[in-house]
Amino acid sequence: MSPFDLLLGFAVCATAALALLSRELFRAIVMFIVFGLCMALVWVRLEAPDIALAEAAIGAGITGVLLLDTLGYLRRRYRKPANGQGGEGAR
Amino acid sequence: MTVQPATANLLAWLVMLPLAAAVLTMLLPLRLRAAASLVLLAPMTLLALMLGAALATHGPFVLALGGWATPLGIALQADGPAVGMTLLTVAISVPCAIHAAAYLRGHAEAEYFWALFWFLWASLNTIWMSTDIFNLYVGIELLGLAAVGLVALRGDAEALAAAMRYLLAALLGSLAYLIGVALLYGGHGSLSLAHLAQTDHAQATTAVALAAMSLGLALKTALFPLHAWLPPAHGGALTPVSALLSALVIKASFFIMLRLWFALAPPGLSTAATLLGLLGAFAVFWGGWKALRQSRLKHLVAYSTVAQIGYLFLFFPLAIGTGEAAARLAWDGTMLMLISHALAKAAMFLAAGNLILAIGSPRIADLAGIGRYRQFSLLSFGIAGVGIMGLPPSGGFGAKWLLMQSALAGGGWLWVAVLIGGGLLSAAYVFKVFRHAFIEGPKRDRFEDPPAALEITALVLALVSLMIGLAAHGPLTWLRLGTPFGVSE
Amino acid sequence: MSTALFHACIGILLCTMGLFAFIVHRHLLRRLLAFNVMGSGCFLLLVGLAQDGRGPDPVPQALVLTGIVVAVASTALALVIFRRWYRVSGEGQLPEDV
Amino acid sequence: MSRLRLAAAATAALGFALALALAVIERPAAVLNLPALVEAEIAGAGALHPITAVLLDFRSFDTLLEVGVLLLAVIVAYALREAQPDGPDRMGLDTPLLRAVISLLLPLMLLVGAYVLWAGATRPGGAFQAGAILAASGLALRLAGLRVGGLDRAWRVHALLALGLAVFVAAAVLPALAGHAMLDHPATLAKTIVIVVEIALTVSIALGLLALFRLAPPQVDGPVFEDRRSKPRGGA
Repeated sequence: MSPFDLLLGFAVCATAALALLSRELFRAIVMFIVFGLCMALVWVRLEAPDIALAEAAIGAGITGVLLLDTLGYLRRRYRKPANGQGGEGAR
Repeated sequence: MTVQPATANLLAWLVMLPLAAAVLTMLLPLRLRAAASLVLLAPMTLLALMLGAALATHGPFVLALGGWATPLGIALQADGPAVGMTLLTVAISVPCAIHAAAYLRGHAEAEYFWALFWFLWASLNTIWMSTDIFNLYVGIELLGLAAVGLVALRGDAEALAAAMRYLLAALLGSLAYLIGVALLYGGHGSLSLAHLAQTDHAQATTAVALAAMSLGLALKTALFPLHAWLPPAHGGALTPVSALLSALVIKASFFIMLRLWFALAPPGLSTAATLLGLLGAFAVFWGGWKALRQSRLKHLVAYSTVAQIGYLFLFFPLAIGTGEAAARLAWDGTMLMLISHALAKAAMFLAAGNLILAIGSPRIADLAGIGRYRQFSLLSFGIAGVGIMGLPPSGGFGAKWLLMQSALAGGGWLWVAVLIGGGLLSAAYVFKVFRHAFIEGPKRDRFEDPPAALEITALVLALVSLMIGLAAHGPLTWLRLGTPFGVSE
Repeated sequence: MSTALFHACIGILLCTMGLFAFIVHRHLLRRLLAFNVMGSGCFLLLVGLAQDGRGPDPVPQALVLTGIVVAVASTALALVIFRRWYRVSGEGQLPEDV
Repeated sequence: MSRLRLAAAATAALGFALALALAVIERPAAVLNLPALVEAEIAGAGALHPITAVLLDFRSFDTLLEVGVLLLAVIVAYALREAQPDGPDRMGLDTPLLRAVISLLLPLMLLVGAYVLWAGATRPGGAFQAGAILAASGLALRLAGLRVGGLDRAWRVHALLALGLAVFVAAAVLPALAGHAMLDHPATLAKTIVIVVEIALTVSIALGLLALFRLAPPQVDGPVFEDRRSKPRGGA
């Protein structure tokens, strides 16, 4: 185990924590994408280049874009007429 | 036991044919999808019967897929429980498919129902036969997504919320299961149940893995208190879907749990077994009580499923640490309970759907007066109710009788009380429906007339659930083939 | 501690964080994020534990590839159902009681 | 979030972590060495890269079901669109710059996808990664508001979506018809079959991932459409 592993482990945990606990959903999803990229590095360290490739393309890429697109949908669609705020759903 | 490749391949055909049917029903023009599915029911039935015959002549056998023996490859096995469940799946799916073809005629949901139906069947057969813990994981994922899709088919807010809740439960359950797979592979280096069964079980790793997997599977089986997702999903789905879900889908995760406990249970596990039994007991009472309090007919039937799942989990305290005779009785009783509940509950959901079609309302209170005009629908509901209540001569009665004998043999008076109390509660909610049906309400004498196919499928399933109690002895001996409970009397 | 075992422990940590977030949050997007983090942790545990002291093992790596595709299919399906539900209900979370 | 929920979550997570830690610390040394077995048998498998061999030969049944999972998700997405019709799909940012960038990048991405697929036989890469890369390029195409001709024709799209599973099932069944075990390809044909299956899978995976994106209700969306079914059905 090298110091790089320690650093990588820390980065993975930190980005995961931010993805799970950020108040703002947009930031949480962006953090999740960063988390996916860190995971790809972890897979490289575990001598699993196939998974690294798949994680970067599918885990971070496609899942991230799907989540972001859904967030955009929530923000655009839902306007509460009563108080003019964006809805619960989009925060 | 080695058999001819053609015979062994029967196992895989029972998965490949439904998968091919799923592709086919997705590509065919709309009006042909139901017809093609109905035609394909025949070869499916034939394959399952041939598999049954093969088991009867050759005894248990396995198929190494791709010609790669375990632990490198994946093997499917034909033993008593696997073949029994495959046949049960045919017995439920065929009437449900016929029912669905009539029920969905001319509706938008019909468009993709059939593809999902075939995926469901493929995944069920995989789960009954597979001996590989990761293959079982992919199987339950396929099953879970197919079931969620079927629940969502109606597309209104209530169905979508129910599907979402179901999906979250299914996903969490699969992850818990996958953690168990990770621990088992990390500890023993194999994914094959047969190999894992030969390892030393008295270890923390195996115990934690089994606990995580059981937790995930209990969530998918909707064992109390993890049952909250079930009533909206089963109560809110299209009628044939409700029948399939309650009869088969929840049984699949329970079945995997049985397989895992046979292969992996460490010695001295009676505390955990008692805990599962207690949860089952709570499920029986809580589900029965909630069923009694429902105002919508299909939700009543759904809560009845929550209660009946409880009986299945009595298997663990009755069979573990109680001696050979009690364990065998518990196994027989549980298998019979599983089968008769599947048949009776499918019949009950179909009959409930027919009643709802007749009165044009999901509410039990609106049944008033139907006792006079639609005795046929009510009859199917009643016969299914006999099985659910566990009255003779139904399979439900035989199952409870065996479980009670097992409890007496093992000295478990608590479980006897659960069996009797649960029976009384189920009688209460079944009679609640009848009480409303025979009220001479406001002068209503016009009811819709459901198509004959809907009525007949419900009645046939109900009658089978009644008859299975009379003819249970042979099948039960046969269901013990290849299990730790042996074949001898 | 080997590299593999260290990352397996990180996997346990991710699973734990994911489980916590899955129970705590009610917004469906957050629960899906939690599910995905938990899934990644699970995959890490699978490969890390298997490779501890034994070098690369293609079997769990193949399993994880399968798992990733299953996870993305589940997530995408959940998002489709969620968006359909949001369209008719306007809610980001499920009603609490049934 | 309520305090009770927080406490429950913390307890569950803590108990879970402790149990897992215990399981990892106490784990036995595995008796079985599966990697060695893979290495010993790989000459007879359909690919030289061990992971591709595991995915598409030793454990191809898993992969077959997994392709089913993806197709199933797509089917559910189609079914929900039938139950709840969408307004016209008007997605796309359609700026000249984006168009130019994408028309430059697209051939490159297609090339990368093809390379990744081809590489899978001997080194890291394969159908799933290639499919994901192709899906990503499809996404970029849509972001630019471009539409590939013919892809909106439902039947053709359906056929391509189902292609992967259909070819895989056919490849599974053929040996059985010739009297072998299901999925057991003769050594001479194994490599060809793996390649054919992989190409079909790549197409279906790429389209499937793209379809899952496309079948969600579009962001620019008309008013909520009325349920198009008129007659109420039982079962609410």
